Amino acid sequence: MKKDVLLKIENVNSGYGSTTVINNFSFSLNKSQILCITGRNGMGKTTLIKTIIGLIALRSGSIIFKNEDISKLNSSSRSIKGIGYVPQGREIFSSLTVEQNILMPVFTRKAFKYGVKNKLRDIYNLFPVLEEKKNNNGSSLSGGQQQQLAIARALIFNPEIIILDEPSEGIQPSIVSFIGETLKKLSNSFDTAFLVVEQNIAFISQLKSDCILVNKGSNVKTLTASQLSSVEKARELLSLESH
Amino acid sequence: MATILETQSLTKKFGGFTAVDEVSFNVQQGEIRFLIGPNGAGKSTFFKLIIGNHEPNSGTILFKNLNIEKLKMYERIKLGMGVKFQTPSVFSELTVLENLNLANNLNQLINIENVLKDFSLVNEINILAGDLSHGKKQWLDIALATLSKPELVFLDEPTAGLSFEETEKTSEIVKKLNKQGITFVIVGHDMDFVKQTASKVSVLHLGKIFFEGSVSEVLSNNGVNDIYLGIS
Amino acid sequence: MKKIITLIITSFLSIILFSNVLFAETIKLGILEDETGNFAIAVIPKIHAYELAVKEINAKGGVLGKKLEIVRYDTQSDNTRFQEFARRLIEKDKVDVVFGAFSSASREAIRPIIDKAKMLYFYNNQYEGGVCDKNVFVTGAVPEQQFSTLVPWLMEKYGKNVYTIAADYNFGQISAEWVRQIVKENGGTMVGEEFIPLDVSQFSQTIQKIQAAKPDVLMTLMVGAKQASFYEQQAAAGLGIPMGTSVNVGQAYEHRRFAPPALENMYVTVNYIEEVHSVITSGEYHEKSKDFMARFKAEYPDEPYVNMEAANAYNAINIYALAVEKAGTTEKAKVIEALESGISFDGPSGVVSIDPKSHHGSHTIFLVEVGKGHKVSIPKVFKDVQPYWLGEAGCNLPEKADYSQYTPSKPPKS
Amino acid sequence: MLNLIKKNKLPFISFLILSFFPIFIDSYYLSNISYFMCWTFISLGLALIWGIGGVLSFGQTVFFGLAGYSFAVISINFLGVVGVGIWSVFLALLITSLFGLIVGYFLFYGGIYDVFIGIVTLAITLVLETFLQQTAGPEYTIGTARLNGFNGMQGMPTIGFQELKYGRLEGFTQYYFILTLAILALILLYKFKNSKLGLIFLATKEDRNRVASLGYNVQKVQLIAFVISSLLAGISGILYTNWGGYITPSSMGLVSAALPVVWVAASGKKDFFSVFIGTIFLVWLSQMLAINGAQFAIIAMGLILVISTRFFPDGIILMFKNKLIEKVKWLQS
Amino acid sequence: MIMLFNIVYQFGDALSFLLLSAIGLAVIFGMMKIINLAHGEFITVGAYGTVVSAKAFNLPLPIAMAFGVIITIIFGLILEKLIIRHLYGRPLDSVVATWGISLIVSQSFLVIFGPSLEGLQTPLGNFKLGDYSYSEYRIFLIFFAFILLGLLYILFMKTSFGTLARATIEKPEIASSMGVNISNVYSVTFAIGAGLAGITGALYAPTMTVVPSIGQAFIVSAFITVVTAGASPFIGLIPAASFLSAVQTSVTFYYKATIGIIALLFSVILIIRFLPKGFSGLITKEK
Repeated sequence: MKKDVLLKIENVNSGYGSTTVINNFSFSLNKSQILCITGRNGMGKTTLIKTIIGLIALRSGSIIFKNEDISKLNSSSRSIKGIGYVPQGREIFSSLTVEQNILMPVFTRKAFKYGVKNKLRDIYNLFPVLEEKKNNNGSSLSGGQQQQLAIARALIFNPEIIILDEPSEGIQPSIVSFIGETLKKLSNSFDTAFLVVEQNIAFISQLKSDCILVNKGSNVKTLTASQLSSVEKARELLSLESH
Repeated sequence: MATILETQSLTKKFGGFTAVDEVSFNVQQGEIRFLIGPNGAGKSTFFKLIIGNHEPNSGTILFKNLNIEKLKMYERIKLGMGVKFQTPSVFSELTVLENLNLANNLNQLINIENVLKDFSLVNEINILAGDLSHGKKQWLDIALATLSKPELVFLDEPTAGLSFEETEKTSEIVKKLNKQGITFVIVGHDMDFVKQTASKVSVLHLGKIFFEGSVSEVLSNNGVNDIYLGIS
Repeated sequence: MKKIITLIITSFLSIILFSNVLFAETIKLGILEDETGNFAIAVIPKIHAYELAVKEINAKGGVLGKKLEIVRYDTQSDNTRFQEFARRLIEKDKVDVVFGAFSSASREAIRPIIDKAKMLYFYNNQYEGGVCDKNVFVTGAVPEQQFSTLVPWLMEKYGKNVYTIAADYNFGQISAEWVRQIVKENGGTMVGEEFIPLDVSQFSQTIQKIQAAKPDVLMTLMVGAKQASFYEQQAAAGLGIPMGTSVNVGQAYEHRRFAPPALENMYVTVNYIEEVHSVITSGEYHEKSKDFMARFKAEYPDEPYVNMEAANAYNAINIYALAVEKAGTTEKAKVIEALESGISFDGPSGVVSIDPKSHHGSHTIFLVEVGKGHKVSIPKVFKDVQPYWLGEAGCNLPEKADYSQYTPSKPPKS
Repeated sequence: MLNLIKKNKLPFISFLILSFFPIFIDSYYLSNISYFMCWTFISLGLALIWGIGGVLSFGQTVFFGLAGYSFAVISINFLGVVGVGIWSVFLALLITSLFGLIVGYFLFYGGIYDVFIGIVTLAITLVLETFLQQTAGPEYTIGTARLNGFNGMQGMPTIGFQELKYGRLEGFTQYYFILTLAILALILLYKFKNSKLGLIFLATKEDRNRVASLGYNVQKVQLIAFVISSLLAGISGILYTNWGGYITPSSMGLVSAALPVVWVAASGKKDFFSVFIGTIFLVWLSQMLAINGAQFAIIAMGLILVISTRFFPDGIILMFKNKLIEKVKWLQS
Repeated sequence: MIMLFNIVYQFGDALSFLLLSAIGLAVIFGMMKIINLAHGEFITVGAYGTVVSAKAFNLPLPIAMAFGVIITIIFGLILEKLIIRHLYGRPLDSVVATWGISLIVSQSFLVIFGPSLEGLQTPLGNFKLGDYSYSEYRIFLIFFAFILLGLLYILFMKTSFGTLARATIEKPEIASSMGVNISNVYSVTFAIGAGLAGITGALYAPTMTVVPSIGQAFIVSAFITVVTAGASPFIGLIPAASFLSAVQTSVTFYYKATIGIIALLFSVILIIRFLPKGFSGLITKEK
């Protein structure tokens, strides 16, 4: 283990009602690292993410973020600690303008009021289309623009980690690859770590990151970036043929 | 082969914005036609115009040589169409079986077991559809659209959120149903799925048909690359 | 937590279920009054008056040697409750007589049940008049008693142009009809008439309509708490036209509850209000009212106001007791016969006699003026005012049983 | 039939008990329970469109009132004509369902949904209430029947065969008639729910558009259910009018309009049997509280409603029913 | 000229009544989707708070009004914590609970304060134009209604709190995962709604008969105004209330008040039919 571990998940169990979805799941994520999580549907990827950000209660195990056990905190407190979230399906606030969507997380953080203008400038430089439409309603954006907005909304408060759930879903290929490049750039230049749940192999191999394969709520194997360098090879390694 | 669906100068405006701009489009019987294009190109609007969710501002829609643009959605469906919308919209408070029974809109004798087998839903027959995994919801949704063996089926993003294995399986299902006589028009972004499945691809851009051709023609077209695929 | 709550609810219900107690043989008086809901304000003194009368009669040994016993239900100002409880009184409690109801609608709600069961019923409220029913006796005042005294007096004092605003339902419409007729008989002119739904509580438009018509006298036949808001609003707008009414002051004592000048310059005819003994400083009415008030306040010291319906309720119980005494039985037909023989009771505001033909009572009518600072004066007293109209119009209950309600435009003879 | 009983032991037993009730109770309780049962039909109708189809109508009382008034007007006009008490019921129900058809057509084919349906039906019932309140004058006479404004109508004949000894809907006859009608209504409602039409209607609650995309005329299905529910509300209105010999505009007021919604929601809107029992229970409860609770009756009623929604979101009667079936093995099918 | 002023005065008076009836409900029902049948009782709390404190402590009216509003806010906060917060996302269940609350509140007031309170005098005076006289307080109410609505628009559409509130109500889970303390946002938003209803109660208390059922005078007007205002109540309220009061006052002027009310209800039905998104939909032209 490296010294600068940012997020550490240990033996996590969680689920809905009487069914357990996540079984003794463990992994860790370092500063400015990009880590993918993949696997078939219904295997618990989204449940895992929601457990980490606090939308689903943890049954046992621990979630350590910046050397602090955050598993007892509610989701808003975890967010304040520095966890950003880009939900599946973007979940843009349709009644807010684009700029209000971006700034919304800042309004709950007193400490971030200063310097927010510069941060906003950075974000607009990163995603120029958002500046163009900053006074439009969130609902008026196309899918690809909404995905950029969802990332911008997570970036605004300088979180140490951003968790993305299926960022390529329903997005045209050119924007998917643009988003991939943006994530890499951010992890390099801003030291932001990314945890990406993804099923799009091309996108995974573009990110050049390690990847955890999930099956039935458990961590099956971890593949390194080099193993996933080509799409064909990745496909082979990530397939869960007949168990 | 006969033309099953044809639109002539189909136009839809929202306020000052023209979402679908004089699109003339036709599909032959037996095709698996893909409709791709950038986000906001008008694919979903176009698709909703054909099935009757939106009313066009002008233009005509011919299905089996019948003018259908004045018909309500359910009337068009009864003529022999099937639909799956973008987000999986199965009836979450009904069981899988009840969902399938509901989809049997002509009260035909249908071998439900075969359908369940085709869509890998055999073990979930009495489960509430809301409790299915995302992938199984997608399949159930396609099953609903195709159950009563319509001649033409529209699928909007049938593989969104599916793993590549599930995508392959979906492709097999579509091809199997196609062999049984169902013509497909599929909207989607998943180029893997397109490559595995399509017999012909139409690219929509800014409300117009930008390019039409086979998969390889589309992939090698520079214009399509610029506006959509982004492979440099 | 859920278990505890379930337990509480269950035990609560079982207490309710088994709390009915049996009583020894008495004369049972069923009372249906709105202890809660919209009409509670005017009805609570009425309930106390029933209780006072019963207590006094029982203290004197009861009637025919039997004690009077009240069986009372809270009808919650809800017509369906009246129906439910009228049946309960008749079929389960097997009462000898029913008293009660405030609004005309609630009286009409129970009349079919009363008539079907041939129950004896006393309605003790001022109302729009016209009930000609073999089983029903009315001790409240009716329009001919209140308007034939009030309207001519007002017209003489202030002028002949009259404007009426009235609640848009039976009471208001029929009362307005009476006003119209009396104004015409006395050579006046109706310069306007407006009917207002019971739900209306805002009156700016009404006030301006009145100002446009420039009346000398404004008749305000407004009913309920929402419509009573008119008075504050007309005062705030500075309307300043003398007003006359048959309902306010005497029922819900608005002159006490509203800050002046809301009701200044208001004239009402009532058959009783508690000020009778303090405003009239000597004589018969002073003495009787003072005595009644003293007994009432001894029993209910917190009563905010003893209104005319309290006096009517008090009279009703006493009239019934006299009739039973006279008939020598509580058998309904005999009691009705006794009542039709002309029973009189000397009550808080003088003698009330039952008119055999119409089953309504005669009254002393006090013309009340609400002056500056809501100071009450009584410029005129009308003695022994008869409920003449129904009898003249053709209602003759001892001769011909009837079960209807009539209006001036639809009298019994037509 | 046997199968039906086997599958529904609890309702069957309840109805068995209800049908033997008259042996044990006196005429007052008989008429009082009949009265409680009068209200169950409007609740069942609301449970049909709201519990199954997700359509919350806040103005079912308009059908209640319309049926009551139609029955009163028709039967008074033809007093003395043979069988008036019976065929005027059918005419009144015909008028009510025609009105239900018009309102339903306006709602569903006009594209009105969700809370807007509630407001539109509430507005319609308040219009009728406001109009009827001011019809005291002689000009508001239909044939020989005076509408009589706020004070309400009376003088209609008792439903039934006037000549026969037990031919009129009062006492025993009334009790058994209403009970039979309720059982019939419940069976038909369950039949509807389990039919294809019922399945379609149930599905419209979740996603109308998807149902239409499966080739069904959603509006037509909703309209059919709405007309059935207006008819049921009408049955309540006529039974109530007959019970008290009286109908008044206030049965269409805001308070009256809210009551069925409260009964249905507090009982458990998804289950017809719970709604049937719950309506009887809640009407009885509020009467008992009024008799014994004095000033605190209304407060207690309010508390019960608040607590039941807070702790038993699916309805208190449905919760009890499920608990009972869970505990008593024998009741399970 | 006087006639014109009369028309404006009558119309403005009806308009301000609709606006002030609806203003608290616009937040609680329009935004938060709680079908609050106890809205009238919130107004009652404001009215009683005002009158009781004015009489008991001999407070000047504006201070008593502020007191009434504060009491309503506290009342709203307690209610939110105990009951309402369990009803978010269950709008139809809120019907039963709020109905229960309304029964409890109005009956408790009857038990505690008796059937009626001694009234307050309407503040300010009156002035005359020709044959007509006008209450100055009524004119104040018209202006106040507009100012209050403007402030509310700014609060919910322009401030950071408003952004958080709208975001939380639209997608509570997502807002929470962005760091919003949604339980506080809900409480505060609900309390604002309650407080606004309290303001209505406080403002109308000196002009009406203060009885436990005083709130019932507002409830129907409140619901029809908010519903016809549409999805963005703060944008739609003024046009909705203007249209409805124009219909009501003109019909009442030419016919009578009963027909005015019937016309009002009919126009609500027609607005819902032909403007399914309400008046705010007409303005924002949403797709």
